[in-house]
Amino acid sequence: MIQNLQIREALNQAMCEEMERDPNIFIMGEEVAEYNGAYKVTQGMLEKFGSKRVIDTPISEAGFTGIGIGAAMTGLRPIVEIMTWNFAILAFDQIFNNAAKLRYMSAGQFNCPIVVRAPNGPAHMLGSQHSQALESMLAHVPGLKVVTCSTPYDAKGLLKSAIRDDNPVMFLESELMYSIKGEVPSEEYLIPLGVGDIKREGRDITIVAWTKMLPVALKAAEQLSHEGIDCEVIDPRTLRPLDEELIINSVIKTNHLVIVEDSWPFASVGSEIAKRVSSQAFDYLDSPIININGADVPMPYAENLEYEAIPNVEKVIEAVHQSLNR
Amino acid sequence: MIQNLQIREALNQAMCEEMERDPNIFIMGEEVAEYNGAYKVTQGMLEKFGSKRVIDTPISEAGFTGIGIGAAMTGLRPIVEIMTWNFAILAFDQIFNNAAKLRYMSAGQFNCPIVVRAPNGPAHMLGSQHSQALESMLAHVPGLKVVTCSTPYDAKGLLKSAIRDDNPVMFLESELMYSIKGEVPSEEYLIPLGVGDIKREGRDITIVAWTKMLPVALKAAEQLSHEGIDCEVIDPRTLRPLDEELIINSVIKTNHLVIVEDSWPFASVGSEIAKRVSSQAFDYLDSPIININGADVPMPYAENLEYEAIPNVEKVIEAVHQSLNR
Amino acid sequence: MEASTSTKNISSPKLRKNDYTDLSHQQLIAMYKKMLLIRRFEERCSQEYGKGKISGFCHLYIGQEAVAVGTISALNNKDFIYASYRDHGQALARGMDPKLIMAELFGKHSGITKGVGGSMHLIDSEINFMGGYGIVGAHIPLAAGAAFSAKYLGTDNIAICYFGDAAINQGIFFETLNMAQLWKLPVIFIIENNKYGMGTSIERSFAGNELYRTGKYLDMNRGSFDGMNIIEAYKTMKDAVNIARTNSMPTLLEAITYRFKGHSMSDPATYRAKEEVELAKVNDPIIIFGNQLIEDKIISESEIENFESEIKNKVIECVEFAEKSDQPPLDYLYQNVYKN
Amino acid sequence: MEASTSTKNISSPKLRKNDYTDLSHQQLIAMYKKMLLIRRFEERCSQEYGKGKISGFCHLYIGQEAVAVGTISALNNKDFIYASYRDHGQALARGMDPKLIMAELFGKHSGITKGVGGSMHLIDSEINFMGGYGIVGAHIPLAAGAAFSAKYLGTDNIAICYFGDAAINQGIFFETLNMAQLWKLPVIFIIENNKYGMGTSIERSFAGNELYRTGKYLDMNRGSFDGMNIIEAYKTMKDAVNIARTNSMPTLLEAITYRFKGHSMSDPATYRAKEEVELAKVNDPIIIFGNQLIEDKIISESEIENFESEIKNKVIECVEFAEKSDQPPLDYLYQNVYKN
Ligand SMILES: Cc1ncc(C[n+]2csc(CCOP(=O)(O)OP(=O)(O)O)c2C)c(N)n1
Ligand SMILES: Cc1ncc(C[n+]2csc(CCOP(=O)(O)OP(=O)(O)O)c2C)c(N)n1
Ligand SMILES: [Mg+2]
Ligand SMILES: [Mg+2]
Repeated sequence: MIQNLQIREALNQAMCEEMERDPNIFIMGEEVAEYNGAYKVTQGMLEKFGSKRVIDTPISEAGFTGIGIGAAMTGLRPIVEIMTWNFAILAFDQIFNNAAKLRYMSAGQFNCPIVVRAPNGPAHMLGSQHSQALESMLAHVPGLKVVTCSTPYDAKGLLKSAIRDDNPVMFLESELMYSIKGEVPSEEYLIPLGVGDIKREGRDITIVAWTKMLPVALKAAEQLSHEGIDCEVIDPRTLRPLDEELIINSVIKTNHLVIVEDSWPFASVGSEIAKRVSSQAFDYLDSPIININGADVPMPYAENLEYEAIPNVEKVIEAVHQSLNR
Repeated sequence: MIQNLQIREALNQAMCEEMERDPNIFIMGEEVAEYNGAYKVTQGMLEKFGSKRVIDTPISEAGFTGIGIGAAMTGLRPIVEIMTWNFAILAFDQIFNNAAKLRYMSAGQFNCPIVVRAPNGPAHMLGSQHSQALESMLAHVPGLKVVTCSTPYDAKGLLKSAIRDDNPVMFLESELMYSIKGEVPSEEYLIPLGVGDIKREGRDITIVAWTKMLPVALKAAEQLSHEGIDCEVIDPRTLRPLDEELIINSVIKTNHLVIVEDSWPFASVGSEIAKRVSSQAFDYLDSPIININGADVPMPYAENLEYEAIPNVEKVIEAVHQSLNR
Repeated sequence: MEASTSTKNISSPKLRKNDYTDLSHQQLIAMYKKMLLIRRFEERCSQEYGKGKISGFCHLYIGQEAVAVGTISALNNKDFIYASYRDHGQALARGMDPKLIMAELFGKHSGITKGVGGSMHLIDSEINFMGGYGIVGAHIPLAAGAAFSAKYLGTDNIAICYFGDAAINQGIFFETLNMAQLWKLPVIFIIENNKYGMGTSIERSFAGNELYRTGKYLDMNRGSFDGMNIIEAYKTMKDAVNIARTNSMPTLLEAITYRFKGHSMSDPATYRAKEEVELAKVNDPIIIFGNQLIEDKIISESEIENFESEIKNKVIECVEFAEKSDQPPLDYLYQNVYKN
Repeated sequence: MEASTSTKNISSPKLRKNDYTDLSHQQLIAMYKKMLLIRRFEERCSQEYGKGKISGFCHLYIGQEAVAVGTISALNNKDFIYASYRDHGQALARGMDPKLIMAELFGKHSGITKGVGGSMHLIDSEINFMGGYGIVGAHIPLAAGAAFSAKYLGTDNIAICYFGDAAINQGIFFETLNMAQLWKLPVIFIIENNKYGMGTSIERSFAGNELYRTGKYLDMNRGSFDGMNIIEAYKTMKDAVNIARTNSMPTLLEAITYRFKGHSMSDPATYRAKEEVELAKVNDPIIIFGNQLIEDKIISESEIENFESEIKNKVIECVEFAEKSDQPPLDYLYQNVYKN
């Protein structure tokens, strides 16, 4: 059977199913319990699982993330919701120095099966401190897995896998996508981490995009199809480990690559993809890879400036034209 | 006149000269005063400038970095020494969300003329939590400048410029290089931020490297010269803003590029350089860019593993051979 | 105020209602009008938000007016003020031009930060209003830094930092308290205890009792006051300002207050019982103060009505100004990332 | 111990010197030998460091032995122990195999973490020794997390966290204290107050007085003890363990102790007056305890001599084991980054 779910509902289902399956999974974070989640992703979970397993925390991101890590070392499987990734910077030391390194430092004696999940990237007019896309910093760190989701189907299947994974998984959502609807099977399924997805097949050019940039890329591809340009759109889904084979094979086929991300450009995931493709598909690229990014500025509040700062359909179309020299 | 100074002494001179010039400059950090610096970079400064301007702090990296930022908004020019960049992760929120954004968010009403300086990257057998090269995360953030230094001459000239800069400058040193000696003029000089340096001219291949990887690259270049391979070695010095012109022009000349960094590979400064060069010098590259990195693992303690995890002369030579197909 | 053992002569300000201390009638009236301006300004923000003219996060100050106006009235013009994202009240109390605030909220280039800052980051260097900040607790050390500057430079300015009850659960609060006390910084930390951090009551997030007592282990000057009583706010603050300016020592104050609206415009605030909110509204700081001023014949009811219409017009002007202003030019996107 | 108002019957352990409470002679002797093992082991580390056999940062526990041995003797085998980078003492007290520690310090594959962890990260899951951690203060929440697990899973295990005096200046200490108290976690925080964080005396970094009083505003169970007196350490810990295990409540303890050597092997410790160090050494915890046991006729001087040579041999064995062990194979570099 097929359900029509919002991403927020798909995430909620993923957590509820996993928590029903395994009593050692719990969730904690600011406003996840009595308030039902700042963005309602945890709606109804307190009622379903009780206050032992659905826990409101103080505004102590470093502290409660650390408590989650300690719990993950000692038999539990915490899901830590941070209100947005912007606030997780306060917990970066816990994430980078403890979660990411525990298994390695202990020579495999301890694992850290924790999921830290939060919305990432700019939403709408939230200003500089609340609009950061931080996946590049997270993906820089060995020991972490970094997962994004762009459809309800992916959201559910990936989050379930993330929860079952024995490694610390950083799970990136998007405020503005929580209400996006899509088909989700009622039957259980998992999407393996590290496997990307061809969201649209095409021959002429490869576009790589994730989270909010995926619908932008798909829309651009749709419009470009009317000009007879056939775009392949790849959603890597997991950023670390990256399904580089999928991307490289696509470029070997299309010979052109555009990467769209809403994060800052310098040393970004997009830089990494460009580095790998330009080196590993060196002989297959017919034109320079084009990276489209969020503007290299702190995010402004004003609506027009914010719009200008984020990649949009027009910019993707322009890049495709440039890449194909049309 | 020419002095023969260690990097630590050059840094010390830079700070002392600037503090003599401008009474609003002060330095704070753990053990900078009475202990004369964990790595003796601040040797003698307490005696020279007194406890008002050379200030020992509690182990509160987030707090005292924040205090520095507040002081920088209100007329002072703080130098904040963090014992190593590993510990600055605790202050990343202060650096990313306050220092980097103040000028932008205030529409230019406030500046943040702060220098945060610390040794960066692995030293010798310090293990996972003390051996991180974090320049890629710092350079990701607009609003920050990121500066490295590899010689006593550069160290002094760059630090003086960093202190005079009205923006937050993240200044990266290296424990293992503090004792490296070199020539430093007695006369005052400044090295502008954002300008790279050709540390060795050559025709056949470009090698980009900074901090501890610069001597490695130079040594490799020296050895390769005996085989008749003429390497150009570029030290970007400032990572953000990056002197991309210097690098691209070099690649246009040599048609080959190897990038050496001791940080992790994913979404690194090296990725960024590769992205830019592969796109902007697309028609000039005769072979794929090769990135050499620190191993993509938390740093192990054991001497042999640590050695294996860090780029060395042999690896650079091998990469050059591969790039030139010799 | 609980005295630190080293600081003498700080008495707890249990005021008679009509004890106006050193405040002249003119000052009292100005304070009343400021509170009223904040209230009406915020109500209008709520409307404009509803119309979609204001976007993003918008945190209203309704109910807490006495805290900002009372405490800021005890300051000098050059003192540094730091606030959280809930910063309209302090900005208005300090005298930031309401037109420029409204334009900012509308995302217009005539706004106080040219439209790039928005509601959470009101900043005005002219009046040393050092900004609203969005990361809970993260501006606390900045205020200590400003106090550090003041002391270093030998001025007699002090720094004030406003933050919510829930912010004391951020470690940086404690880190900063310690350094402020250790280095004897002239800074006043004001916890605006409105009982909730978003939907979480302080009892559910903090294991201690009176929040200001967190200063005790440091032997820091500290105290709490009725944040619905502007005179008490003013008097307590006067003492703290005196300690900061004269002795160069920090103080931790707790204002007991309440926010009458949701956490932000997007919060229906269903986590609070209607009765609780109604009960709190009995202590409406503006009504209390207005009644007191009338009772003490400092203003008349008709004067209050005049203020109402004066302020109403002022707020309408703000909206008109904001409406007719332009958005920032697109190339402003790249301005001010760096100073050259 | 200062009692929380809600926890009764916790008395301050002012002991007569020869009050051994429930400890049998056998246990007392074992405790003495553990302290001696730590001392001799650390002295040998110092030598091997001098020879270049041990590298990196190496923080010795000399002078603080009574804290680790006394407190850990009050624990069950399954309780979780977290330590800072200064972790040799706790590891040995808990019963980690000294051969495997020495091999680890030598960077050998036979080490307790195969040579990848080193001195600062001794970890042994077999004995729930959860690790030494290198970022000051950052392991404090991990211990609370382990306590959270114990409670969640309904075991009666508790968690212990050791850290230095200077670590209380990290905000995460306060964040964790609050949540531990709020959630009633069975965790014991032990501040090892050896008076210095590297070269900075606690007076120069912390504005408060007794460190354990930081727990007061939370009404947390708390106390301090003479960390040079192993019996006092044991007794105080017993009370705290009882509170944690029976009532599931946290306790904050402060051990007053001293490190006889520099902060790490690379610190000449010139910031302390010779007299200060000499004075502290008068309270050598091993000598004090040894004399007491002799006085009380629990051991004889000749037995102590036997222990000395037994332990000396043991330490030599450790070094021989470490010496003859191999470095990790090169491909081990890539092991254990992820669990598959
Ligand atoms: C570090 C951080 N975590 C979470 C948030 C989201 N958030 C914004 S305000 C708030 C509640 C703060 O409550 P309080 O400090 O009491 O201030 P009030 O809003 O009541 O004025 C939260 C959780 C944030 N902005 N920053
Ligand atoms: C966050 C952080 N800052 C700085 C350091 C460097 N450092 C290591 S130990 C230490 C002193 C800690 O003193 P204390 O907590 O009293 O413990 P002790 O060494 O006395 O046992 C410092 C500053 C660090 N490891 N982590
Ligand atoms: Mg509040
Ligand atoms: Mg200490």
